[in-house]
Amino acid sequence: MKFERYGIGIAKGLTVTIRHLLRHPTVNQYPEQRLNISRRFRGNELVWNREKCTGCGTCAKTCPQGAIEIVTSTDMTENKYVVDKYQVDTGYCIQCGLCVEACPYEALYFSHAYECAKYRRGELVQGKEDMLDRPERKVSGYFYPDKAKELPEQTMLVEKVTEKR
Amino acid sequence: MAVRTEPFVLNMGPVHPSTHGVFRMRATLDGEVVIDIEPVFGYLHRGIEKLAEQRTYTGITPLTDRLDYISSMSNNLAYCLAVEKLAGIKVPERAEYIRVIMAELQRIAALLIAVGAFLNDCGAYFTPFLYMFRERERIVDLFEMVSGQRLTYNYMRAGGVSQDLPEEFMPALRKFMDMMPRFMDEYDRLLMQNEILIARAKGVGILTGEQAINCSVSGPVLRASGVNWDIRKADPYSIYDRFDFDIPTQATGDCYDRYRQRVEEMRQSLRIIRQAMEQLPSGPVRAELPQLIRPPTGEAYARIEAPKGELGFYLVSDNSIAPYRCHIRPPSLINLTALRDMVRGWKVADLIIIFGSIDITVGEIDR
Amino acid sequence: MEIKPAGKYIYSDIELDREEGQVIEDLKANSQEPIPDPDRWLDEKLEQNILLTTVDALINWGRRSSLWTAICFPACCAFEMIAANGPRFDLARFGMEILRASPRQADLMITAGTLTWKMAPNVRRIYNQMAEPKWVIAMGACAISGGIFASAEYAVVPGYNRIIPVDVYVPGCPPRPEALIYGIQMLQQKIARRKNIDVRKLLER
Amino acid sequence: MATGELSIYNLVKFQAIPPDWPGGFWWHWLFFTVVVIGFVLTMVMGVIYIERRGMGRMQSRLGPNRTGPFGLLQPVADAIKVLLKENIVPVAADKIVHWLAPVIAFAPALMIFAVIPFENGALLADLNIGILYVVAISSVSTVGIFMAGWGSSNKYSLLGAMRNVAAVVSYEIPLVLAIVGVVLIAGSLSLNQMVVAQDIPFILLQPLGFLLFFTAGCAEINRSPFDLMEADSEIVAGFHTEYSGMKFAMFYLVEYAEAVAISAIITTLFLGGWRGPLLPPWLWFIVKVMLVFFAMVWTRTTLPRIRIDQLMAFAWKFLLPMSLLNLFITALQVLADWPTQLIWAMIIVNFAVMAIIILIWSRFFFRLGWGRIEV
Amino acid sequence: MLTNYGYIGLFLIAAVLFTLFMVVIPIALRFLKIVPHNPNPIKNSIFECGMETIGKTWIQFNFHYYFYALIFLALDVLVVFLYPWAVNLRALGMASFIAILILVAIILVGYLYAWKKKVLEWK
Amino acid sequence: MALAIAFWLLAAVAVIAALGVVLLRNVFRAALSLILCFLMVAGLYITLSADFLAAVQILVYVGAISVLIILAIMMTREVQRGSPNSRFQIPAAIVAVLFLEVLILTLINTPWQISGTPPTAPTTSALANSLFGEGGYLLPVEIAAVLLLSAILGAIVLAREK
Amino acid sequence: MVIGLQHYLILSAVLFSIGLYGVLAKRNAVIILMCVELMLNAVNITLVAFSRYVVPAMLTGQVFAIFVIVVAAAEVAVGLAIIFAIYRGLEDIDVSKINLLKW
Ligand code: SF4
Ligand code: SF4
Ligand code: SF4
Repeated sequence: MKFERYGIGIAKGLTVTIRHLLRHPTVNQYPEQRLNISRRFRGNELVWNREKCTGCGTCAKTCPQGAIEIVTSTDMTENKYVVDKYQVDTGYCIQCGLCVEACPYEALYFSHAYECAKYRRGELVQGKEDMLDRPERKVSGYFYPDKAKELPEQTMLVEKVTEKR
Repeated sequence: MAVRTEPFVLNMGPVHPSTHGVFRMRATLDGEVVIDIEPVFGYLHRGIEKLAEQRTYTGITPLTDRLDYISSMSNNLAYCLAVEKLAGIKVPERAEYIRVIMAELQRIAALLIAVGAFLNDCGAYFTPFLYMFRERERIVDLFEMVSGQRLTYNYMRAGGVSQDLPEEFMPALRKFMDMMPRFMDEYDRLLMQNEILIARAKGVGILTGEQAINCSVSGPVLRASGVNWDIRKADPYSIYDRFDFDIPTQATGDCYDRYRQRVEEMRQSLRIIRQAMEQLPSGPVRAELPQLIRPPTGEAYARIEAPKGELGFYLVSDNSIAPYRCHIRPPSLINLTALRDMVRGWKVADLIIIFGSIDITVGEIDR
Repeated sequence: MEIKPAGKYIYSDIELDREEGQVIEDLKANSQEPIPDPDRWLDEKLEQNILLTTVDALINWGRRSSLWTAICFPACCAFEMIAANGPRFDLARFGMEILRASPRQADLMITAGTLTWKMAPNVRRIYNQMAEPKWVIAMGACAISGGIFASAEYAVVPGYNRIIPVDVYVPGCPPRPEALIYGIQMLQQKIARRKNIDVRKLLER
Repeated sequence: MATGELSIYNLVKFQAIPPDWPGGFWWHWLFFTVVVIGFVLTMVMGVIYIERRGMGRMQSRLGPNRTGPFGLLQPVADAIKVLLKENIVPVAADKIVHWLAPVIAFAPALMIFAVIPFENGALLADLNIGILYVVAISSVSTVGIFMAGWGSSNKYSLLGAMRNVAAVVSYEIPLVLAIVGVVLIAGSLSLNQMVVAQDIPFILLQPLGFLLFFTAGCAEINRSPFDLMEADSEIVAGFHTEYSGMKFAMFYLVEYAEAVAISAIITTLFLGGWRGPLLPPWLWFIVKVMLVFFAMVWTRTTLPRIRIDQLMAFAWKFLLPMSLLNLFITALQVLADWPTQLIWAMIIVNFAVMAIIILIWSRFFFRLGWGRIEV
Repeated sequence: MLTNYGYIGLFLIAAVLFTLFMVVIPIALRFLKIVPHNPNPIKNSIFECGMETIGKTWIQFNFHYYFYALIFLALDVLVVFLYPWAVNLRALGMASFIAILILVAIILVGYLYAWKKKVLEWK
Repeated sequence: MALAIAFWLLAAVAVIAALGVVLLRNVFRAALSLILCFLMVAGLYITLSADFLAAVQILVYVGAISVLIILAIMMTREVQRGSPNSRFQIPAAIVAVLFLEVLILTLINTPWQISGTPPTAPTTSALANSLFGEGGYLLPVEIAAVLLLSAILGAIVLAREK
Repeated sequence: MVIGLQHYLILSAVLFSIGLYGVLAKRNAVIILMCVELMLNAVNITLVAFSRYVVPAMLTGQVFAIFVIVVAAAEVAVGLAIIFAIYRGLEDIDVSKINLLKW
């Protein structure tokens, strides 16, 4: 191949990079600035509503992983199942969302949290108490459109028009 | 060459910065020249085909996400098409359009990565890669909005998609469509005519059309060699016959052509998305199906034009809730068969860029 | 130029492969139990004199502000790892943009992806070849427990902690880049509490 | 001068110490040794900071900004960390060579700064073979780097080291010939004299020479697009794959110290060194060095890497003939004794000549991009 | 003149000592237990992308560098003549210019021969 | 005094390095030792007020010749212990020592005419004058170039594959 | 102690003898080449020393030394070429095995 373009291509490339130097970078400085994540975000934990859950076990059956462990016993007085143990191993769950979609009683949600790193493997296993639907835990709108409406709108990178020429 | 020197064996990989994951090449070099190369894979064999036999038809979708993990949507689509063919499911109109939009967006995202990684292998110190990653990030934002995940979307289901688009989606997509062509121009300005890149990539690693067909190569690699073969046109699936788009091809089939081919394909994808956006009807997005699908006994093969080439799913059903056998035809693996012919006689540096221009994902090769 | 057929120079493949298989089998047999998490420091109290604490603080500041990452990106999580490095989240802000291809110069291994038994000896080898002090972050379900592939026991290692000690677990499949950065910050907190100079041990000698 | 009486005291008296510096031989030496070493270390840190921040911004990121104000302390943190890393010497390595390599690579890089003037006359030693000394001493660095590649007993290292030797062998000549052009105009080899002679920066009189020097300099110190010897995507970390801890840091330091050295030499030879209005001279010097270095960062961010055979071809078939042509054209101009009033005409002529030569040469003689060998 | 070389010589010693010092600090700190030092056989083996090295590492190398080095040597010697000439060109005048022209031309014959015989092409 | 110190230092290191060249078994280390010796000789030139020559010494010997030699070392099969002695080791040593003795005796017994004038200060331009100036060594310079040319041609012919 | 001409000459003699020993006693052709370089260097020292002490004003010795350097360069180039030629035939550079000229 002949070397006959005399560096015009190189010069063009150089202008692109130097222009980026003057543009505003697209960085989101995470610990201080946080993105509003998707309303349907499949968070790294599950939230479980004790009142609504009937202990039917559909979630555990649908889970392709078998990450949900549920043990129920029958309560004769009120004629319903009592959930004795409800445990999800978040280190094993893959956030596929199938359990949430499958729960017939709308008792299972994704949480809206992602800061779930732990120092110990054991701490990743969520017991019944950890999963409860407490008011301070934000619930994701995955598969629950009405819940999604309450959440803030997602920050999109396309909104950030920094590409002025 | 004056003196015959000893060839020596060098391991490239499994942990090497430019083998795109855990791929290993046992290369025999003579000085800088590659005499022979033996790809060794299996470092990411995760038994996806085997696992699929133990799962329900719905439960397999997350597995397909992790096949070619930079184009999850396409994998989902191919798999869902196979299941629908097997079970004879009719997909609602709106879902078809959503699928096409998603698949084409995913193609752009995956090709951006492919081109960026290729340029990175050429040694352009991360810059093009990061620019393209930025644009991919915009697409990922859109995916996140509809599916709630950034990489493993698990969005399509047999008989439609899991949820309808949120109402913020269309404006955002429109903005993206306005922006994207300008970025593509910018990338072209950045490196497309760069002398060094041309010197590096032009004429390197030529794969002739005949060779490509013999190796059963598909996708951009095939089309860069001048063969006009695209499943979207040749064997239209979903609703691709309704759109008006071209199949770009290149002449020589060297690394530079493969790079250009990918850029052209991104532009065509944009065209398709624009048409799909205009035609998008309203209505349901998911066919009424039982919780657990039980297709009748039989077999089905569905293939799509994934960003890397022909992606096919072959399913055998024994009328239970899990497939009897699931086989995947991964484009990366088949495209890789041409590698040895392409690299012999080139330098180590060329080995890297030829390998990069084929654009593989190890998750798909080893499955 | 004439080059003799390649077969002459390549060492017998079958032999090599058989050897590799043996190594893998040995490793598999020896690592059925997870390595306990290095978490003793969580309960330890810091009791040292002021001067040394300052020195410690300085050293720990240096170490935690420049964590260079070793390359170990087997599978899908790698893309979130790259996204964290990329223009939107930019790990470079923490001085971490330098990916070191050679483990000798790296401090941190972010294990982004599935580990198969075939890969396990290599990962252990690379971990071993990293210069101390070194840390490991297990990123994603696969790295923690084998994740979605855990039931393919014949191929997939159920978690990196069978092979190498893990300092921080970041769940998710894949974790968001923010989640990874959160994990990195947890690691930084851990480093900040490290004791570097043990006076008592020095005096004993 | 009779031989025997040459004691150090006589030495001091024999030739006056540069007039600006009172004190004696030892004071001068001590002062400048400290200044040079301090200058190199701080410049390297500053330059690393510039590179990481500048590159970050060009890639639409931010770059380090957490450690200290604006991330200014990032290099310090790196230094502390790397100092306290474990030191690994592979068993198979040639231990003595492995240990000595960083020393032999770094000392010459430091030595270059001994003759670079920071201000008029403010330099450690104003040698009258100054630039030749720089060229000579910098070739010793290659030996250090080759030792590193060899001593590690690693295939990647050896490949990297061989590539380094190849690059140095090819680019040394164009580099040296490009300097000759400046020497012709300045009529001296002393760097201080050269700066004094630059009433207008030589970049205007020697545009082609500047281009050649910049390219060849980049290649010689393995900056992108010629950074083949530590090409991450090809041969892992090149010649320092096996190095860890402080010894690795030394190579890191060498890389940047050499980059600073080349920038400083370019500043001195082509950009008028410490000369400039308003600001104090040493500040001008630093500013110019930073600017030249920034140009290197800029090209590094943008350009892909070239292949080894193209690297060689570029040096031998493009740069070398160019530099010879440049040399003879300059010599003719010097011989013709161009009048000083018409200097602007000479500038125009030189730029035109450069454009024409590059055009013609790249049009008719120079090709890149062969490569395949039939196997 | 010798004063300057005195500076240079002493500076050389200082530079070497300084570098040695830098390299030796970690060893000193190792005894304070700040710098860790736990060698083991795997750590001290050679890194090759996580695999064990195949074959020996000090390989005999392809030999194409020789021709480049050869021409390099010749031109380096040429430079030896060029420098004094360049410094003194104004005094030496046209005659020396022609002399140098001939000198370069002679060496260039070798260079062109090498080019012609394609030894400057990396095969 | 300073010159004396410098001389003894340089001379001692040079001799040790030279001994290293012949005694070390590892060829690569021998080559490094040779480079050290070259550097010391350059230092010696400076003590003799030949600064230009010192730079040339480093440029040509360290920069070019040693690179060539290092390349040649790649030819050696066993670099680690690739420098064995031949059968003539002892005769060679005897010859060398005898030769040295004779030389030293001659040197000491010859009355050298030492001139008292100080050395020329900037050697570069003086050298230029004597090389290219009136009545200089112009012809030898051209002949040297021809010698180099023939060396290049010969080497290419010899080393190139037919 | 005064350093004079004789010091340099003796040093040069020592270096020369070491080179001589190497040339005679070594079997590796590359090492022999290196020793020849050593000898040439020793000669150069002599030349420069004479130039400095005997005719300081004229620099003839230094000019001569430059020519010696040129010769040395040519010698290395051709020497190595010969070594490679031999290597191509014998696949070794041990001079004791080079007995092609002996019948
Ligand atoms: S999200 Fe998926 S893997 Fe996790 S518990 Fe639910 S069904 Fe199981
Ligand atoms: S499916 Fe819903 S109701 Fe049934 S056990 Fe699970 S969480 Fe409870
Ligand atoms: S955790 Fe999920 S995303 Fe990460 S490697 Fe495993 S399957 Fe892929």
